[in-house]
Amino acid sequence: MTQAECVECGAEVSLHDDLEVGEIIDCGTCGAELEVIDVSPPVLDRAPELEEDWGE
Amino acid sequence: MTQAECVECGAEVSLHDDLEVGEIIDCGTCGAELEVIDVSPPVLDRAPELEEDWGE
Amino acid sequence: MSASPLTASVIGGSGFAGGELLRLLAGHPEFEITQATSRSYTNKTVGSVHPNLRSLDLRFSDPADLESVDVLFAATPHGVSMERIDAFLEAADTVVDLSADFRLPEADLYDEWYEGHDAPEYLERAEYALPEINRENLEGAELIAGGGCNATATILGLKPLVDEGILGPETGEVVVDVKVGSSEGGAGGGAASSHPERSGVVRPYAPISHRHEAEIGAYLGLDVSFTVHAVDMVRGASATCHVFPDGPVSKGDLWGAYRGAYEEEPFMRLVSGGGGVYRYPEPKAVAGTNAGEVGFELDPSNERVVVFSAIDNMMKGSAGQAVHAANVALGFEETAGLEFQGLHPVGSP
Amino acid sequence: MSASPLTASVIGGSGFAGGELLRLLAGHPEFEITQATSRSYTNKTVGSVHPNLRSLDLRFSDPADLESVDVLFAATPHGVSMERIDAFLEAADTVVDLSADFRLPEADLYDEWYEGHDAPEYLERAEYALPEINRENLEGAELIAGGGCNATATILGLKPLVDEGILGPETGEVVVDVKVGSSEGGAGGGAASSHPERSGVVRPYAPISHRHEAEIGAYLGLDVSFTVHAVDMVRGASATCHVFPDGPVSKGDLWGAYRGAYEEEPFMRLVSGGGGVYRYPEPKAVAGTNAGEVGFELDPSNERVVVFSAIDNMMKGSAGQAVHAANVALGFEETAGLEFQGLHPVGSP
Amino acid sequence: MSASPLTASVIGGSGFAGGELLRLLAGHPEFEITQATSRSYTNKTVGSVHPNLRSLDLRFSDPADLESVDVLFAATPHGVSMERIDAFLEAADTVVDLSADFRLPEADLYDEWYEGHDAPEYLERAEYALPEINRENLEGAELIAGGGCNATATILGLKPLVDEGILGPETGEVVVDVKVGSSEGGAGGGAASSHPERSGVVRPYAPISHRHEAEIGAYLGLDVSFTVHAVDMVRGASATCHVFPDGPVSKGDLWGAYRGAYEEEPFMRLVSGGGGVYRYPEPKAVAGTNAGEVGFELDPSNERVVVFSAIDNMMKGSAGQAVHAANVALGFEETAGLEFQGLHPVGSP
Amino acid sequence: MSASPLTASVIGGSGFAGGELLRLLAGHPEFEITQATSRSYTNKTVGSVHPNLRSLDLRFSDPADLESVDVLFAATPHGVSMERIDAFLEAADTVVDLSADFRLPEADLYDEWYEGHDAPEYLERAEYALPEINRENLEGAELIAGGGCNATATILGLKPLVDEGILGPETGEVVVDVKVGSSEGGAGGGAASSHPERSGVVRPYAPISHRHEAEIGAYLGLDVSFTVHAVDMVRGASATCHVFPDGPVSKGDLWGAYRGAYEEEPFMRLVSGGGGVYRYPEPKAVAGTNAGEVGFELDPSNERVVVFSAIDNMMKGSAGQAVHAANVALGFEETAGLEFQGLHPVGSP
Ligand SMILES: NC(=O)c1ccc[n+]([C@@H]2O[C@H](COP(=O)([O-])OP(=O)(O)OC[C@H]3O[C@@H](n4cnc5c(N)ncnc54)[C@H](OP(=O)(O)O)[C@@H]3O)[C@@H](O)[C@H]2O)c1
Ligand SMILES: NC(=O)c1ccc[n+]([C@@H]2O[C@H](COP(=O)([O-])OP(=O)(O)OC[C@H]3O[C@@H](n4cnc5c(N)ncnc54)[C@H](OP(=O)(O)O)[C@@H]3O)[C@@H](O)[C@H]2O)c1
Ligand SMILES: NC(=O)c1ccc[n+]([C@@H]2O[C@H](COP(=O)([O-])OP(=O)(O)OC[C@H]3O[C@@H](n4cnc5c(N)ncnc54)[C@H](OP(=O)(O)O)[C@@H]3O)[C@@H](O)[C@H]2O)c1
Ligand SMILES: NC(=O)c1ccc[n+]([C@@H]2O[C@H](COP(=O)([O-])OP(=O)(O)OC[C@H]3O[C@@H](n4cnc5c(N)ncnc54)[C@H](OP(=O)(O)O)[C@@H]3O)[C@@H](O)[C@H]2O)c1
Ligand SMILES: [Zn+2]
Ligand SMILES: [Zn+2]
Repeated sequence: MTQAECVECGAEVSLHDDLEVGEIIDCGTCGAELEVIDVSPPVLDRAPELEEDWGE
Repeated sequence: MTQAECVECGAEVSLHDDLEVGEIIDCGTCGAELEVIDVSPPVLDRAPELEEDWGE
Repeated sequence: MSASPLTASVIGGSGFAGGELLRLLAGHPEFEITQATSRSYTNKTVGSVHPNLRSLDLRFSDPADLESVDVLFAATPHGVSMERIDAFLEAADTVVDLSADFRLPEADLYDEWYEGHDAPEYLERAEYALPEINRENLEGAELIAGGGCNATATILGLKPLVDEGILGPETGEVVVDVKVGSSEGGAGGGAASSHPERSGVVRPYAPISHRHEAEIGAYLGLDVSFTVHAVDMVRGASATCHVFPDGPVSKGDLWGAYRGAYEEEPFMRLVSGGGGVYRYPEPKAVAGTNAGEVGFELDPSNERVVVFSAIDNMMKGSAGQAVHAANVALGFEETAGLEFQGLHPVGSP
Repeated sequence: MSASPLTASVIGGSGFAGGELLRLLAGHPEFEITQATSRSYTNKTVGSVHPNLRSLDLRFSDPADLESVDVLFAATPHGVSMERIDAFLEAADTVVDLSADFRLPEADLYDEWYEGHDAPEYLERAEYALPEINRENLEGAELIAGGGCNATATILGLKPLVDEGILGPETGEVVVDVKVGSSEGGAGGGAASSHPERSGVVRPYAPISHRHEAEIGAYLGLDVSFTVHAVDMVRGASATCHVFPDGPVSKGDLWGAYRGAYEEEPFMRLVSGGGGVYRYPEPKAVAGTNAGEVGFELDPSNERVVVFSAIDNMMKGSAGQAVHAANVALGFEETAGLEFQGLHPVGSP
Repeated sequence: MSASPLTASVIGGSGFAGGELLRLLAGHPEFEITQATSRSYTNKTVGSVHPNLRSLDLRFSDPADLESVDVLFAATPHGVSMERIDAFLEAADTVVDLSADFRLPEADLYDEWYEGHDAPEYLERAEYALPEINRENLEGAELIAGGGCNATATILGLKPLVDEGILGPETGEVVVDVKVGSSEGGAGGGAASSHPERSGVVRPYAPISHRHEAEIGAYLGLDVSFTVHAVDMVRGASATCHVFPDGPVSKGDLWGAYRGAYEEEPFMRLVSGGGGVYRYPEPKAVAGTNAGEVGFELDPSNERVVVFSAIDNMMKGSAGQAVHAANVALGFEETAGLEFQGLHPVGSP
Repeated sequence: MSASPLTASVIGGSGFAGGELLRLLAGHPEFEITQATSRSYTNKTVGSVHPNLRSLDLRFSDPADLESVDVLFAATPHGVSMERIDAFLEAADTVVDLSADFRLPEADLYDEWYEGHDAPEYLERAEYALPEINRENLEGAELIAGGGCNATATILGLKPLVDEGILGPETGEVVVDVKVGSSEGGAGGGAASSHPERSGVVRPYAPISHRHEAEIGAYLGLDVSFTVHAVDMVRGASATCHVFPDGPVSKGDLWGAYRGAYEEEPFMRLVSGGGGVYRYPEPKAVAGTNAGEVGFELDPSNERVVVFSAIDNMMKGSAGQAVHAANVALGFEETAGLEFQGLHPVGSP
């Protein structure tokens, strides 16, 4: 299992094997939603904010 | 405004003018969902139960 | 509104039922409040106890000093009114008592279910306050006895079946399973009604032998199997009655019974099936109002009728019922002062 | 009551604010309801959605077919009214919009805080609905824009300090910590507002950048540090404002400011200290009513003023405010249709 | 702990019952979690859905890709397991299914109460998960079917009476009045389970014909009159059973029946009378635990036995029962992973 | 587990914090309970007060008769321990006091914030119980002083900022707005904590001058603007801290500060943003556990840092913290007896 650094909080994020570009995973430390920008080596970026109406 | 009898509870249900066959309205007394079977004269029948999962 | 409103007093005005009476009377076109009593809060403003009544310009006075009024409402614990009934009737032309003191028609029943009665001679002068079952006798009544809240919910649910002969003393078991809110216990609750202990409960608080069985017996002629649970709401009483009629009964029979009984009643609503979220009676749909919701379902598997009934115990179950009865007794519009329709959405009132 | 009531319609009548409007208009002496719209419940009874309105003899109609009325109330999500404003103003002499669409005075602010504006030409014709800060301009207004509920609570709490010069744009940080109930999210909540997930929360739901900051900025002239928490109630918004005045301020100054501002206001109550259980503003004391409670405390240790403000978001925070504004605009009694005093005891309304 | 723990997977790991299974398995000395599936949250951390499991280093995977494990727990909606049962049994030595798919002993019953069955050949291989009534058959079982939560509460309450012959198919009506929390509906609730609509309810949600009647019939041999109410809690199921025995029964008989049945049971508690606040079974006393509380009262007036039974639907009513059954099936300590004692005070868990 | 567990007693075992201690100690591998005291329930079973502990075979004894134990936990009201501290230290090698009696480092502070101190000579021997800020001094400590729950929430939220120099005594106002559950008031609440009055509240209960300010001042070196609200939950304390750093600060700085402080801490969780329902700390996500959740957001508009912190007041805020400190003091595994992960879904615990 490879690792990448979370762009939000800096923690290590473990990545599964069949990672694909565009996939969204969450950081286990800060919960940030991260988009897979590249796979070899893996690069993560903050996923575009879901303009989810979160209860207001 | 015309009236019809609710098949569930027997109360009078007032019907709007542009009533159409197949429309579903609810009885104001018992709340039953009623299907418009005919329009002149208006005939109502119990609407097929929505198998709505109502919270279980 | 009449030219000059009647004067009214509330004995036990610092309690829950008393506060509700004050709210209703303050908004009632035919009444003006003369006196609200409390021993613990004498001279304090009514608003210091009941925050919704902050704009009411009234202070509590001592219940020992009764003023002369047209109507006296007593919302004191069981036992107080039977002791002071002479003084009450001297101070007022009409007395409406919300306690159990004059609810039961015979002294024997007080011996059986309570600790006897101090003034049994008044029992036959008293009229049961529920207009849906006693309207004709309320007109002109001088002593009115408010029903118990659980009894009220049960009686409203079952009366139409009794009247139609679907249910009677010979019918077999009637199970009444009640769920009530914490205001039923009054303002002076103990440890069991502290917030940490009382929150989130489904707690059997009267598994058997609840005193309201006496009232139900007296006014429906039925012995019911009665169990009350405390649940996490402040206002509300909900009775689920499981009835097993002797002979076959159809949904049409049931609708006939309930529509016949309640179609003309200003406060009764039939709620039974239909779509949406609110398909059967439930307390939060009537919270703050004097409405009673009744509905039913017919269980084809075992010929059971399940009747649901929901009221706000502070309203239809006590203060609202009292004002409704007073309206009938005094010839006012029945809904006077009781027009509030309730809220949607609403949480756990 | 006037000889002939005005006709009114409610667009978005199946929503939470729309349902509250229907309740208020049905009990209002000067209005009769002509139309309530819903796309999802067209032809269904209003009572099938709002169980408290079961006795209202009215069915939802399609919002595409607007009837001509005296007053149109729109309680639709942000964006709908700005698209249909021409049609609304054609159908009615007076339009009261509860959404954010006409709340902000300038189009720029919509670019900054929302996704721009479709009909900016109406912005200067619109009047902010809160009579406590805009009464004079409401008289005769044709387009009225209801305030946001959190903004309303905050503005009511801070306005007296601003007016007295105790607080101003130069003052330094003002922290506004808000707690709100679940009805604020409207009838169409998602996963976060399901009962299992939403029960019992103290959940930061808008830690920063809440859009109501724009309104507060526009009407108080202040940038506030604004954070909103969801708590376990259905109705209610409570704002705690922490203010650090530049110079020394006394309790006397504060009482002067608040009494001066609100003593004559029919819906405002000052609640600050005193004895008993209810010593400061709290939402359940105003639930179901159009009242706003405001109170304060002065922290001697650091010259902080803590201001508390509590409203029912469905009433003073939306539908009640709208009716109040309409009363002012049309020259009715300000409290017409808004007399309900609230309940005590009451749980979590 | 054994030298090497067994591997386990949870199908439907993002649901309420699945999350509870993950919590229990993560703390279980004999298991390690290999896989948790979800279609909607594939690749997300388990903690992003279940905040109590943030420290679990596990991501959801697709239920289409089953890994080989010792024990597979399925917590999917009714219908999923009966379709995938072959794949499940291929992937795992032991399958514990929490849905209704294998609960009923005969295919006929699925025709009557559900929409038939896809894999009826497995019905007789399946063992009902409740150790209190089926312990001996669970040992070594390969397919285990978790009971329904309302059925579990009812069966635990009535079984001792049936075993002692106090209650039987000939006895006459048994009324079972159930009160349940909102987690019973699972994570995907609709409008009726939104916080504003679901808060504060006492709502009849299954007045008649609830499917759990089938299970009760199958395992107790009784037709019961069954009505379920939604109340304002998230976890918990409480059944009040009103029983009318044919002949006279004493409190001694009842204590004998209940003590005989449950004295040795590790998770059953008799709670009946006594002093203090908690005198009868109630859900909040067992919240978060695998305990079942049972108690009773004898109504002298009409020879009624009232039986109260309370469980946490997420535990004894689903995930806890499943783990308990797995413990029995695999020869582990019965209480392994299920030691949590619950909380006091606790609100509305 | 050690060969022979240590003996422990709980003084004030019938209270809320005492009951929680009993629960934790009963499940702790290194302790066995010798004594639990109560004056009001002497000789009653522990389970008669704490229904979750019905299976504990223990009765309350009189606090006047202290038995000799290894560790004595005192969970009595403020003032009791300072009077009996000699007796406590004579009866036990280690004393863990949960009250405020030994929390503050200097006698002066007791004069300022309380009514002075009876045994000031012990103040410098006492160690503050929060391992996250005082771990090194706890090892081998003989007198441990549990922190206040609101102070604990605040200190956990702000400590990392202080340690990194982002926040200090010169920084300017820090507003701490706290929301707490009803168990904070202990088992003996009065009228304000009755269920009808306390349900559904957002009630300012300590607008200013809360005593926990003294603790925060002592351990963070900061004067904070502190306001506490009662909300409708039983367990939980949530602090929202509004901080205005002097210089610019980035999200990276903040993550650095918080990860640095808490990444290795067994009970601390960073929860900040992300998707799903639970994006920031909230009490129900930690209910029943010793976890502390901390998170933050940076307000770009005014350089405000908002810090959220959530604990269970009965656990991390009192009994859990005490056991954690004892584990550190005695060299046990830090998480021993504190492994419970909490529940999802869960209502209002
Ligand atoms: N709560 C309900 O749902 C409900 C429903 C139906 C009927 N009721 C009946 O209504 C009555 C009041 O109930 P509640 O719930 O309002 O109780 P509550 O909140 O305890 O109020 C009792 C009131 O009576 C006063 N009081 C007590 N003892 C008195 C005495 N010896 N002489 C004069 N005043 C006395 C109390 O004030 P001071 O102590 O300050 O004088 C208080 O104002 C009861 O009889 C009850 O059965 C209540
Ligand atoms: N809730 C509050 O506390 C509060 C406070 C202040 C202001 N407000 C404002 O009041 C407005 C309504 O809020 P709410 O909470 O009542 O929301 P809601 O419960 O979601 O109701 C929205 C209503 O608008 C209707 N609707 C939605 N889209 C529509 C469209 N495109 N055209 C016509 N009708 C449409 C909906 O019915 P159909 O989908 O069936 O047509 C429904 O009746 C919002 O603008 C909100 O910001 C609410
Ligand atoms: N809740 C209770 O109190 C309780 C009590 C006793 C028994 N049960 C039983 O336990 C089961 C789960 O109940 P719940 O309350 O946990 O429901 P839930 O919260 O709705 O969870 C259902 C789970 O199944 C997954 N799922 C749904 N359809 C699926 C499919 N076709 N294939 C694979 N996975 C699927 C869902 O995740 P994705 O959609 O992301 O895949 C989710 O993880 C039900 O059978 C229920 O009857 C529940
Ligand atoms: N609740 C919280 O969230 C929390 C958080 C942090 C710290 N604390 C601290 O923990 C302590 C206990 O709080 P609590 O909430 O558990 O209070 P509580 O529920 O009122 O319990 C107090 C306990 O002390 C006993 N007690 C009272 N006076 C006593 C005396 N003079 N001598 C011996 N025992 C006495 C009581 O039992 P009897 O009266 O039967 O003897 C009871 O067992 C307090 O100091 C509190 O500040 C509590
Ligand atoms: Zn991260
Ligand atoms: Zn009908």
